[in-house]
Amino acid sequence: MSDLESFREEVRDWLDANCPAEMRRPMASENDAVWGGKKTKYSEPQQLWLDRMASKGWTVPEWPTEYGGGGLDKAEAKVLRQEMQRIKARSPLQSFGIWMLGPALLKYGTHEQKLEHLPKIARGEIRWAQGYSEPNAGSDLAALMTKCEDKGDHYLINGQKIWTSYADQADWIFALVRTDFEAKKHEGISFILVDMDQPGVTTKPIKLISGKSPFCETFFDDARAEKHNVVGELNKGWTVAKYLLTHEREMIGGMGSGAMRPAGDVAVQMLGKDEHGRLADPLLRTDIVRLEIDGLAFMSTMERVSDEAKAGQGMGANSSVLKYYGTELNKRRLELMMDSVGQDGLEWGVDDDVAANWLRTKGNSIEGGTSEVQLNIISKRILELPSA
Amino acid sequence: MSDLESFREEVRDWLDANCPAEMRRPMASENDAVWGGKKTKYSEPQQLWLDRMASKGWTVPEWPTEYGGGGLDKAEAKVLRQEMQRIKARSPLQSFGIWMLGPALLKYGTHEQKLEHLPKIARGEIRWAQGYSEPNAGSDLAALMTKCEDKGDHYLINGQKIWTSYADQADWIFALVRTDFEAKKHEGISFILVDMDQPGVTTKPIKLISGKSPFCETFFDDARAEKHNVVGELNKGWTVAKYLLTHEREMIGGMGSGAMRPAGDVAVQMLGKDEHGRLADPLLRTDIVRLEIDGLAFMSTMERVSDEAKAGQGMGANSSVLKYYGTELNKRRLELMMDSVGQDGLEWGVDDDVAANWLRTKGNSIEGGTSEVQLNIISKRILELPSA
Amino acid sequence: MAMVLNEEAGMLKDAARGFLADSAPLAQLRNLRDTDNADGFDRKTWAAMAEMGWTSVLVPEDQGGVEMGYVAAGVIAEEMGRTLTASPFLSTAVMGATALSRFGSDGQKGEWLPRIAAGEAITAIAVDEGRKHNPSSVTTTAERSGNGFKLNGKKSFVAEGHVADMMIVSARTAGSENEAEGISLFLVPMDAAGLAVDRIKTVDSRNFATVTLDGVDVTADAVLGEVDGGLAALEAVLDAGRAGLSAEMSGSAQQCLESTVGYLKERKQFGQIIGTFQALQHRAAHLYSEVELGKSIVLKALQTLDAAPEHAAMMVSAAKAKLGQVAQLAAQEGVQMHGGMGMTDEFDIGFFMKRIRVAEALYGDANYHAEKFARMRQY
Amino acid sequence: MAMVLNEEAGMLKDAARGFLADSAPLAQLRNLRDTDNADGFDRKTWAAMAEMGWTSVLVPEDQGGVEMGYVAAGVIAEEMGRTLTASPFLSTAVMGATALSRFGSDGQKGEWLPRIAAGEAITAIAVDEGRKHNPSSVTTTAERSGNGFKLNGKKSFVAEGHVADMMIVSARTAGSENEAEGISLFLVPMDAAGLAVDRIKTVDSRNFATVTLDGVDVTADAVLGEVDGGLAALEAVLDAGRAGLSAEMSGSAQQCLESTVGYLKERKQFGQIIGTFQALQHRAAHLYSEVELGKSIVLKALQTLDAAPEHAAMMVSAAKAKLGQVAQLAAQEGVQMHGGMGMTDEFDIGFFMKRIRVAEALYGDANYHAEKFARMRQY
Repeated sequence: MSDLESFREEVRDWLDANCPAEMRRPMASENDAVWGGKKTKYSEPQQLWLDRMASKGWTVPEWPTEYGGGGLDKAEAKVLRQEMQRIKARSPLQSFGIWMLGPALLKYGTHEQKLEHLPKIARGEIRWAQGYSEPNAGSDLAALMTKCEDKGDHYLINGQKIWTSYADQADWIFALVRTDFEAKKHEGISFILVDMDQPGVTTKPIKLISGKSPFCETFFDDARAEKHNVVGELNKGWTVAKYLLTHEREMIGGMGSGAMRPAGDVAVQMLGKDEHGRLADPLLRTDIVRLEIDGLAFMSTMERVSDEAKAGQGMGANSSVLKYYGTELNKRRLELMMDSVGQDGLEWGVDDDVAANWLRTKGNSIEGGTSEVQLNIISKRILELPSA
Repeated sequence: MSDLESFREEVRDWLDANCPAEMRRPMASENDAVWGGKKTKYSEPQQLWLDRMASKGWTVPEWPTEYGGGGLDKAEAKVLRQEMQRIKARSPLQSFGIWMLGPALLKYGTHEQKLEHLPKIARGEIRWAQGYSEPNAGSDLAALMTKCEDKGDHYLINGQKIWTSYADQADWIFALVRTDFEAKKHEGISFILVDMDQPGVTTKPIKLISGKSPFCETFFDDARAEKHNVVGELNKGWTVAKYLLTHEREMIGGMGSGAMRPAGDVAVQMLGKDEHGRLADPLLRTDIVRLEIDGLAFMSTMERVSDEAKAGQGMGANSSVLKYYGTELNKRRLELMMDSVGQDGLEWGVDDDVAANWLRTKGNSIEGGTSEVQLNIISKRILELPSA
Repeated sequence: MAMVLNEEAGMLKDAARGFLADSAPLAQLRNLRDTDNADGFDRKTWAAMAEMGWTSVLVPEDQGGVEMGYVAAGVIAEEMGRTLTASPFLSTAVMGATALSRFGSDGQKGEWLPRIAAGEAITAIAVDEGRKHNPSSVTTTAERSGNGFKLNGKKSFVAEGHVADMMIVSARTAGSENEAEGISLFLVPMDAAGLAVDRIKTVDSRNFATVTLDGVDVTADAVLGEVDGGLAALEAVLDAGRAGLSAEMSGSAQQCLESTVGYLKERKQFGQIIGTFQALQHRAAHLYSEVELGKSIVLKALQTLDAAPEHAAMMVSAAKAKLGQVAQLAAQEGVQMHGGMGMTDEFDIGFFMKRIRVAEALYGDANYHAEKFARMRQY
Repeated sequence: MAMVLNEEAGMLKDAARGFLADSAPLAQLRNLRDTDNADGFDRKTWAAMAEMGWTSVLVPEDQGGVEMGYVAAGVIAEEMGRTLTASPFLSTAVMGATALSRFGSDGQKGEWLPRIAAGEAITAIAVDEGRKHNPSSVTTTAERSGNGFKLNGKKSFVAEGHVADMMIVSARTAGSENEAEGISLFLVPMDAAGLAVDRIKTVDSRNFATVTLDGVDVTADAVLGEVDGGLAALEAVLDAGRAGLSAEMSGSAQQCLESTVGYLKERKQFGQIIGTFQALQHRAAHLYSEVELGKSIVLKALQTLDAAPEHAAMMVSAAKAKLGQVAQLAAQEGVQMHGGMGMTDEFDIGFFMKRIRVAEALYGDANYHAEKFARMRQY
């Protein structure tokens, strides 16, 4: 038996013994997701499952063990995923710490920073928020003005962040701040970690057109940060930010990939077919089939980009193509979904609210770099068209 | 009987007596059009009809009689058009002189210039070409470089024009030339009239993707023009040009107006219907119905713009909307026409060549100011968006 | 007919714009929503509209109206589309007045039209039963019972249902579900026994209700138009509503465009006013062109309703289909060009996106009307 | 299967691009057109292709081929799409080889495949009879006659018809016009008595012909596959051709994009390189995205043909539909962004617009395949 096969047996046995039955059922609502942190209490099985997985380092299977990870290689991590899927085990932990800050710390953090923060992320002890955007620096992220002053033994931060998801439930925030107001726009920015449990940090939820949202405004009024909490070099935070933005782009772009029910099936269920077996609304049918073909081409592209990257053939800016096309596709899909459900979809505040989903998708092509910014990137980096 | 009614009787009697029977049949091909000029011989009825109409001044009914026109007012001119339509009389004369140079001369020409040129236009004696575009000044018309030097008693012209329609059959050309190379781009241009019957002027036809075309390149090598043939002020030719461009824009935009057979009817004839009475190709049907609705909205807009102009409510840049939308619509229409005729439309060089029409429409959104230029105009003049 | 507003309509337009901007701006709708207002519209504003003659714009003079016609009604609806003013204007002054003045008996006219004109009665149209608009799909029944009829069934998405005094209900007196023949229209007072109204909360924060008819008794006098032959009248009433909705959507689209262009002139990114970015300029210019086309076809449809209502169906369907496309484009481009701010409830642009979606679905969406257009064009 | 070209296919791609750029650039097609070349393709180039193994890319090794599969065939077609090289590659090396190797008897294989591999035989597929592609609409008849069949009918738009040595003809042995059952395929030598070929001049300056069969006698050995059950085989052969055409269109779209981007970097207007105009940048970037999606779905379709040809129909239809849209967009944007120059015959971009239109129509246009896709998806 190969090492991998014996690893699989081991994983299977462990999961069997340790995954609570409640954690093998599909999540029914957002409330079933575990995000960790000090401010939220989770159910007993949720907490148990998180603690057990964390004890193996399997909330972050590929991170090094010294930072609370599982130390698995790619193949082993895949086995773990497969075995979890087999028993329909839920993910033990959702976390911006895992998805965003972790990779940045692993790449740019000092050993001390990693030791301090990564294990708490892995165990779900500390919940992180992201502080990038500002009201007057939307697509133009680098125009940020949140001021971070060197006060000798600490930094003093003043300013405002917007679109900080779940900031009202987070314990710490990783933020881009301006540490040099004289330098060129991209060169005076630092990437800093700030404890939110202090009077100088307050949050206020943002209501969206789609209703309640995880987004907040976060205000810094004489907030304090320790000097060792700058990640990467001082004034070189833009490098860290760019690295993370590419990550984010791929995550959002992936939303067009059609994990949802195909639009054609929904439409047939809602509207029925004519006697030729065609969807009863012939014009909607035209739009849906074109959407589905584009969706197939998009999924093939996701696959190709990923396989090319593995083969070392990838192009850097392709994440912009995925982000741009994926989010625009997703908007089209939800428009057609609205067309399919008709008046039923216009009700507000009901369960499984199509309208809220529809409105929410409109933000996909704005957050994480607007479609316009992605097109700029494609035009500059891939097509190498000149600037004015 | 009102004056207008007696005028109608008079017109009717005259047309009845003077319009040759051959000139009451629809034109079968481009060869049936009479463009006048010294280089082309026309059939006897063609020439007779032209001469008789010209003798009444009715080739240009609204021009003053002293310049060869009919001196009619708008209402009378409409009566003339109606009576000609009634007996299906052909237009006696196609002419860039009538459509373009004439209005410019009437507005900007001196009395002497009008006396010299307008009657010959009205009688079809002189055929005119338009010399605006240059190879390196396409959309950016004012970047033109054809050089016009003051040689004391005359001008000397050197340079090249492109897209000069029918220049190989024309006698004179009205052209934009640069008379001041020091001035700002729009300020050193003059509008000049040049006799093409001289060795310094040569032409060469341009072959288009759609096949043979009326377009030519026109070359000036030490060509000569008399000093009194500058229209408007020296170095102020751009004013005259802009006036004419607005005219041209409206002419081309109007091509989307659907004088052609509706796309839906063509498709039904070509592809037939299913048992529900729907066009047999359901996806093409979707595209066609959306085109037809857009076409109806476009025609309503043409009507509205014209009625608003009459009521003094018009906006100046609306000709850009018509040009932009009309030509894009026309391209869509011909694409759907190609879809409808299928393989029959792919033959080349046959009579009533759909493919050639389809390809020719691609130029509609380029000539007379590209779609991009129209969008610039709308954005600047109507929406008043700022320049970078 | 010249495609321009005559002087009277032009004055009405200016007056409407001024009144709505002052007395019923978008903040009013926001407030109605945020306070969970029980009526879902402002009765004071409605009374002022009646006073200005808006409720009587389609009521004949001999019934106390001013009978200005559909172009005038459209002008008002268009201006309401700019402020998203919530009111029963469409259901009452446009559709209710059309139904009664064109198809009502003398008695019905006398009973309702003066009250509509005076702003004292609100009417609703109960047509749909399924999730998509389909006026010939009727399962609500009206069985003969004594000298009158007994109505049973359920109507969905009835605009102004919960504030109406009277409702025009389509019900089947003969034939089977999708047959054109056998449909009749009834005037049903909302306080009739057996009638239940459930308000629905909709995405546009406006007024819709589900109406259940459980053995509702009406007299023979309650029939509007011909028994079994009600579909043609219903379509005529719907066409008036569709044209009015198209005008409203045109106004909303114009407002989206204007707000967006205003935002483009103001917002800075990358050290520049974003309105200087040519890619956005061209999209705004394209949107402007589409909005202009929308205005034209709406005017055409309204003029046709005035001049030859019996031939207006095709132009009305073309207008509703075109405005569905144009207004949705305007809302989508509006939100996108407003960036993150456009996603917040704080900004107004989202209200337009929501109302336009509802207006799009109401009385047939763009696909429904394009399909109808194609059938009328016989392909 | 990983969505990348393996090393072999990658090398083939480089070799093909180099060869075509040197030996069969677009100037070759222009020259064939301008000299009214009787063959409509360059026989020397064709011989060189055969020498490089392109003609045998789908011929089994035991028949003298190299059997590299559909991804490899697609790589060649894609590169030909970049140069618009005229050749019987698709009709012969892709469709002819597919037909014979998958459905031919041993005798048929032995007769034709080695000659195809060697570049010595050209084959054509005669399927359509009307103006739109429809393989089940067959009125050409094959009546039993002695031991064989007698063919009567007319086939339109037969690619390479006038230079082929043998033609695969669909004809009806039973059933009526649009029935799926009753269609049979026949291998008909082009020199058969009663067979007349008329070349048609087409917009793409390539090779098409109308073929008339007037009592053409064939033996029973001429039947390819099953009598009456030929439609499934025909569809499989067509799918190979459709995938190849999609690959060709992908290559053409890529070339349009690259030429256009090149032109944008070079052409000046208003004192600026036009590639600095953001509106054009965004359109080029959108086109790039579409072209990338096109490449992906073509690769997916080709890989499916290699891995599971019996399940490839849906992916092939999706690819042909998507590439129809993408390639036409590329040609249209290409011509528009080239401005007046794009309208001249002197520039190459118009050749792409023309060929893409023909490729779009051939073996089913985007609407045909989207319709087929929807039916396979059961809606």
